[in-house]
Amino acid sequence: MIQNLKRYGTLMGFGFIVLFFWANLPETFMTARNWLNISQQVSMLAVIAFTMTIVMVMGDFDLSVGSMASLSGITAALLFAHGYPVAVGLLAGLAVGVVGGLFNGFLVSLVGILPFVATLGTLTMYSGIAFLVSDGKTIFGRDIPRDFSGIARSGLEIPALEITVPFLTILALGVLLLVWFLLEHTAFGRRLYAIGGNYEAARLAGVKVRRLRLIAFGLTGLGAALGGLMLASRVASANPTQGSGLMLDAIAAVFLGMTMSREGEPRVLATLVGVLILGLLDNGLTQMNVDSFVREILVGAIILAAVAISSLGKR
Amino acid sequence: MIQNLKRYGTLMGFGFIVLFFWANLPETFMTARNWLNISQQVSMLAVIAFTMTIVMVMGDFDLSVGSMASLSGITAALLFAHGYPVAVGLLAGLAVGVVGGLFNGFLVSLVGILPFVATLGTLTMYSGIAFLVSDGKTIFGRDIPRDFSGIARSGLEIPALEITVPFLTILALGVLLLVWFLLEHTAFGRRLYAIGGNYEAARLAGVKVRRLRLIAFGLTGLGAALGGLMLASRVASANPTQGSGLMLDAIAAVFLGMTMSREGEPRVLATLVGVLILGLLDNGLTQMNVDSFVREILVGAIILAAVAISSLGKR
Amino acid sequence: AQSKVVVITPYLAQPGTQFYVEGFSAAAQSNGWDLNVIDTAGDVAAVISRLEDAVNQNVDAIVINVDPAQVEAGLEVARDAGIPVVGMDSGTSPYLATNVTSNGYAMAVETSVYVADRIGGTGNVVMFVFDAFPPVQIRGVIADAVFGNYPDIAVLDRVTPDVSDGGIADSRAKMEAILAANPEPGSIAAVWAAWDQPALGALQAIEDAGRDNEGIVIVGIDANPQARDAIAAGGNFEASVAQDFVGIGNKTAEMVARLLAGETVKENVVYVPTMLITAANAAQ
Amino acid sequence: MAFLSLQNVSKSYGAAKALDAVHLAIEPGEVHALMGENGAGKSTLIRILAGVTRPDSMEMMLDGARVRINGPQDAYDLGLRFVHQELNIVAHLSVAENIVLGRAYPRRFGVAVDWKALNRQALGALKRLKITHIDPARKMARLTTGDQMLVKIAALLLDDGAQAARLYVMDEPTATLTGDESQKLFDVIRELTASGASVLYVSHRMNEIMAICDRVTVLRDGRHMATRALSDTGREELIHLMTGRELETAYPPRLSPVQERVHLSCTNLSTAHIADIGFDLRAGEVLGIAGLANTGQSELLLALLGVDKPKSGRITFDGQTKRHNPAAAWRSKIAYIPRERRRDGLMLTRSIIDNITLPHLKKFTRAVGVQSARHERAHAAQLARDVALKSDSLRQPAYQLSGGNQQKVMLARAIGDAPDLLLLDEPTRGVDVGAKYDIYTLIRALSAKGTAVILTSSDLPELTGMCDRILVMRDGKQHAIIDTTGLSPADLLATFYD
Ligand SMILES: Nc1ncnc2c1ncn2[C@@H]1O[C@H](COP(=O)(O)OP(=O)(O)OP(=O)(O)O)[C@@H](O)[C@H]1O
Ligand SMILES: Nc1ncnc2c1ncn2[C@@H]1O[C@H](COP(=O)(O)OP(=O)(O)OP(=O)(O)O)[C@@H](O)[C@H]1O
Ligand SMILES: [Mg+2]
Ligand SMILES: [Mg+2]
Repeated sequence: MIQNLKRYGTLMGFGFIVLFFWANLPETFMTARNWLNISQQVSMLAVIAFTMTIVMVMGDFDLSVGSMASLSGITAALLFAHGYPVAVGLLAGLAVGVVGGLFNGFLVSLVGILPFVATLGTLTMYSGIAFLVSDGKTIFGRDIPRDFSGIARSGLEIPALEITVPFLTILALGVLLLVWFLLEHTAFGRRLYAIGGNYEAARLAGVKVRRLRLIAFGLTGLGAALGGLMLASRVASANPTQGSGLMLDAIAAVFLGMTMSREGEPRVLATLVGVLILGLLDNGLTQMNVDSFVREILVGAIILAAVAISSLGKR
Repeated sequence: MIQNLKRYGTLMGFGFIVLFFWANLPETFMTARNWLNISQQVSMLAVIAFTMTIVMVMGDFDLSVGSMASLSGITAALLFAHGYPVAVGLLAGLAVGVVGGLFNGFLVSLVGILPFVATLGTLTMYSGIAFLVSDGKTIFGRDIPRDFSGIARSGLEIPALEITVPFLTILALGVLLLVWFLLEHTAFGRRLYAIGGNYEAARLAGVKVRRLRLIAFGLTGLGAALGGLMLASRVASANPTQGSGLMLDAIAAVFLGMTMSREGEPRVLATLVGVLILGLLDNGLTQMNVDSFVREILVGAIILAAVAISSLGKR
Repeated sequence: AQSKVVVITPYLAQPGTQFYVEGFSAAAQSNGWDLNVIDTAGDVAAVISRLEDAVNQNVDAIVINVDPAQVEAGLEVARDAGIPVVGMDSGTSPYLATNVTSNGYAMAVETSVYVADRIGGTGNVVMFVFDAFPPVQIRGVIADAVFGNYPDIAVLDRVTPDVSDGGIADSRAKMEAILAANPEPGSIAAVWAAWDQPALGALQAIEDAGRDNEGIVIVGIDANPQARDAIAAGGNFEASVAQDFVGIGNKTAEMVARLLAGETVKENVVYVPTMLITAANAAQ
Repeated sequence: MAFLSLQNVSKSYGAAKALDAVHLAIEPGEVHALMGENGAGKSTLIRILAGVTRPDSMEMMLDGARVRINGPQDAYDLGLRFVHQELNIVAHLSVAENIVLGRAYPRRFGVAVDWKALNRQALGALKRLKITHIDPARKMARLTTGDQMLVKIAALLLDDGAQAARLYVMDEPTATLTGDESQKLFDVIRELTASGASVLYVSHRMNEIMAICDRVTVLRDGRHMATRALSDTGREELIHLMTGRELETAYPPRLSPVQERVHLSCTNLSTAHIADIGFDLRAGEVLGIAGLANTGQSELLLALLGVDKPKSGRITFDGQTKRHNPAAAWRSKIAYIPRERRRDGLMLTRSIIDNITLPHLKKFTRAVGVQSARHERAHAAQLARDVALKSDSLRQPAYQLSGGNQQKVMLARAIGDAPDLLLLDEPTRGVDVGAKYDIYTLIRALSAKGTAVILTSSDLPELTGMCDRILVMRDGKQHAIIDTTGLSPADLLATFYD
């Protein structure tokens, strides 16, 4: 019983949150439409949190994802403004993410800087670059092609159910599937878990720790860039700070998820629950007309309560 | 030689930064006046970083210091606005810090939540409370007594040298001395280092790990509150977000310092160097007319370079 | 010698500030000043630090774009050194030679009255405010007063969005939730936003929810280019108030030039006119 | 003829020479012992061979050709397999994944891990060690320390289709194993050598060396002392080669009789892990705790230390019940050495001084909580001498010490405040013969001063040689308490089984 409480505390917290909102918003909360809305609202955070899970599996961090998201959005938007086609902008944005991520990986795994310091440094750098190339301005309006902002407004119609699944939601689910497969079912992922579990043991056993770490950071950079592009498409504009709020939330989501696994290691499906908790609280409390300030307090308190249940007596 | 490079890389980076600015700003940089300026500018960050060192010695974190700084400033300012004397406001602000810090400690050490999650939750909560009690408004003008804002403007005149050492600087030095003494020369501090070295070993060797962790977080909360009050005094106003920038910088300063110790453990004197590096870069690059965006990139790059030198081949 | 002039602002990422600075830089160039623009990325305490640094370098004049009450410690240092400081959309203060700005009270009156008129003095209004920033706080207070004066206008929600991204994305998420909670057509009559980003976020939410045909009136303040585009498109976003940002920058430069020339400036506030932007004049 | 030879292997850490022009040659099909005191350089040599430590100089020949090793993969490709000294496990992965760690995972469709095949491979490796009680899908964290070691050994035997191994290197594999488990390992070693592979074997247990090894290379202070056939080398000669002095091989006798005063008494004690414990321990007495692996020996010590709370029954010290937690225990002069020194004992990155004085900081506190660094250093230095610790400086971080010297640091900590009760969980694990004798002497000296000692050990002669009485445990319960007068290790072993 207590065992289960520990293990499933966060999941129960999640269920409780759902039930609570359902009871208090009987008409509007538990509707397909609202859930599709939520799924779209959290899709960018989700993509970044999923790929953040990849480095956190190794016990590392990436604080630069928010800056990277802004930078990739800006990169794409600048190319659009100069008349390049949408595909070019998207590819360039993603490429920036990979390069930035690999640079993080280089600092962490080859130079040997603590991930926290390394990515704090690159957070500052990438944000500076985003400001520099955009001259600190927001790029929007005619400069952003309809085809690009249309991505966030399109969706897959399912006539049978009379719903339209937003394209951003589908994208996030795709990333979830990929990361899940990568981490749980490929040798690459298993080795990342080994590094996280015992770096020295992995190294002694001949796991190529440096190379794997490098690649993992590259993937996290790629995910951050994708999240940034999704965000830019959704707000049909790009500015050098728009991704910055995502970093702490993404890490929070992974940590929330970590409370759900027995040995406290990150799992991407658990990260999904973390992301949904954050998204639901925002959506539900706003619908319940809770004052914004009180909402903030409640979000903090509810997260702590959920985690507390699963931590109680864990040691 | 290489040994020394590793150990003293960050310190050399610091020296290099000083020399560089001295050479480029021969008239204004290496003056007592400028250094006193810098010391006052970094004093709030310094206090928070010094006390942050206390929890980081145990391998923990406190992400809530920025919110806590805002909240304590708001608390004091609200009391001022209701006509309470300066001393009452100050004490209340500090008390809020202790209570908030102990609550962090309670979550981390008694409930057993990871410091990152626990203080991310309280970051949100304390910030929400600051918004709530202040109604989201900035408190300034007549509501802030001259006696309070005067603290940040006063100083100790040293006629012999024709300088005035700002009071905030003195305060920061006082905190430095206290924390240094606490960590390096008392059994309390030694036990915190032991917890950071191996939590389980410390527990089995009779260290009261829970109680110490609780107290350490309380001290960090106290420091955050003090920093917040200093900030409020300096800007002669209080608003619910003004401390939020301090958190990442404080952690960065401690981490910068950690690169200077042999085994990478935090030391408060090294934290001071970290704080000064951050402060000097801001001061010097501004004086050199470096574009703000480029400055941001440079700050990131210089920090990484300094740390890289000391990390090279560390393993 | 060349006059050294420093502009210090925490808000360079804001579009409005960029236009002030543009206007000011152009004038500075034609005056032949050595200009340094310093951004502290939202950090007000750092403005004090940069003021101290500027004084330490003996510049000839300083322009700030931040509430002067919060940076008095730095302004005092400048005054002691005899360096004139001019506010650019800043605030009145004994430490400033003068302050050049738009009339914030008037702007809020214009948009809130526009809303009240358009919805015939009756209906539910969603407000987006940000009280942590004094100039924006003023707007909210004025709008509260205007709506409070209409007995049939109810404020449905007074939202403070997360502005770390400028405010669009979070405002949109908040509006989506409010729309979901108020599904009947007509249950929301208008959205009043204290600046343009939340208005744009609300517009996106309303359009995506397919409720753009309910006649929900959206207004913002600042008339930034993105808002102008939206207003010109003729959708729910109907009006905003344009401050003459470039004009403020120009005017500030003019005041600085007068001070550098040794003139004393008597007026402690200089207002630059604003203009209500609707579909009729948005394209200009 | 040797197929593998190392010449001129040197490695310095700062000014200290861990290895100084050492050479080593391995012949096909032999079990080659590598011996030396704690800190002699055995593990360093092995880590160099494994490609995880870079030597300052080395010439390596394999089948007459020069080869280089730049990383663990190179060593693997040359047919070298390793069990390193410290237990290097990944706790939250499964047994199977720990076995395949660093090797190629079996795959389906070229990408996805084939879990079934993986479990099959792991099962195969375990079977070669004749282990059937470990489920390959179990989390490593759920296994006992001994089983974890067995899994690491099984990993050597993994058949992943790569070239067959030529040399198995095992650095103190039996330090965490029971006699039974060790026997399984020796059987496998015989099989391996019969099929032509060689084994390089490190152990401080003389009996094992004599039983299974063919030749021996002895290191002393990083230098090569001798390489001999064991058939014409005696125990005493070996010890002399290792230590440079003559040593007693018997256990030191009691210095004074056990006192009358009962110091500790357990009545009907049960915790979550153990049950029905009842005994009286008199001042100066040495009580052994014995039994098969994992029958609650460590847990009994943890209950006495106050980590595990009693569910029923009582513990009294000098007739009084006390508040029970580790802090209170140390304060009332109960000292403890944990079984897993790296996990539960040492602060690896902190200095030797810090590690020794941790429970006794109060001793050095002067006015207003100030620590006297001078007194602390002097105290630590004295203790380091008492346990014959070998280190360059007391400021060295603990991870730089050899395994046996790390154990001596633990011992120094435990005796630092003249304890009344000493709880020792495997105190001589990984300790060299000379140092073992030093530890025994130390225990005798303490007990002569009235310290009561409780000792667990998987080394049965150590128990019969050192203890006055032995408490035998079965399945977490007290089975019997036997007097050791005239008790042989074989008699003791017999009490473990029905
Ligand atoms: N990373 C390191 N830094 C400094 N010195 C080290 C380091 N690793 C090992 N040493 C030193 O090298 C010497 C040899 O150590 P090694 O671990 O090889 O001994 P060993 O023969 O395996 O001893 P044991 O039987 O105790 O395991 C010791 O003096 C040790 O302190
Ligand atoms: N030896 C092993 N080590 C670690 N995990 C294992 C092992 N064997 C099986 N598993 C786990 O059991 C699961 C069973 O794999 P299977 O191929 O049936 O996929 P699945 O049931 O779709 O996966 P999941 O349970 O994650 O949904 C795998 O996900 C894997 O994580
Ligand atoms: Mg060894
Ligand atoms: Mg399954």
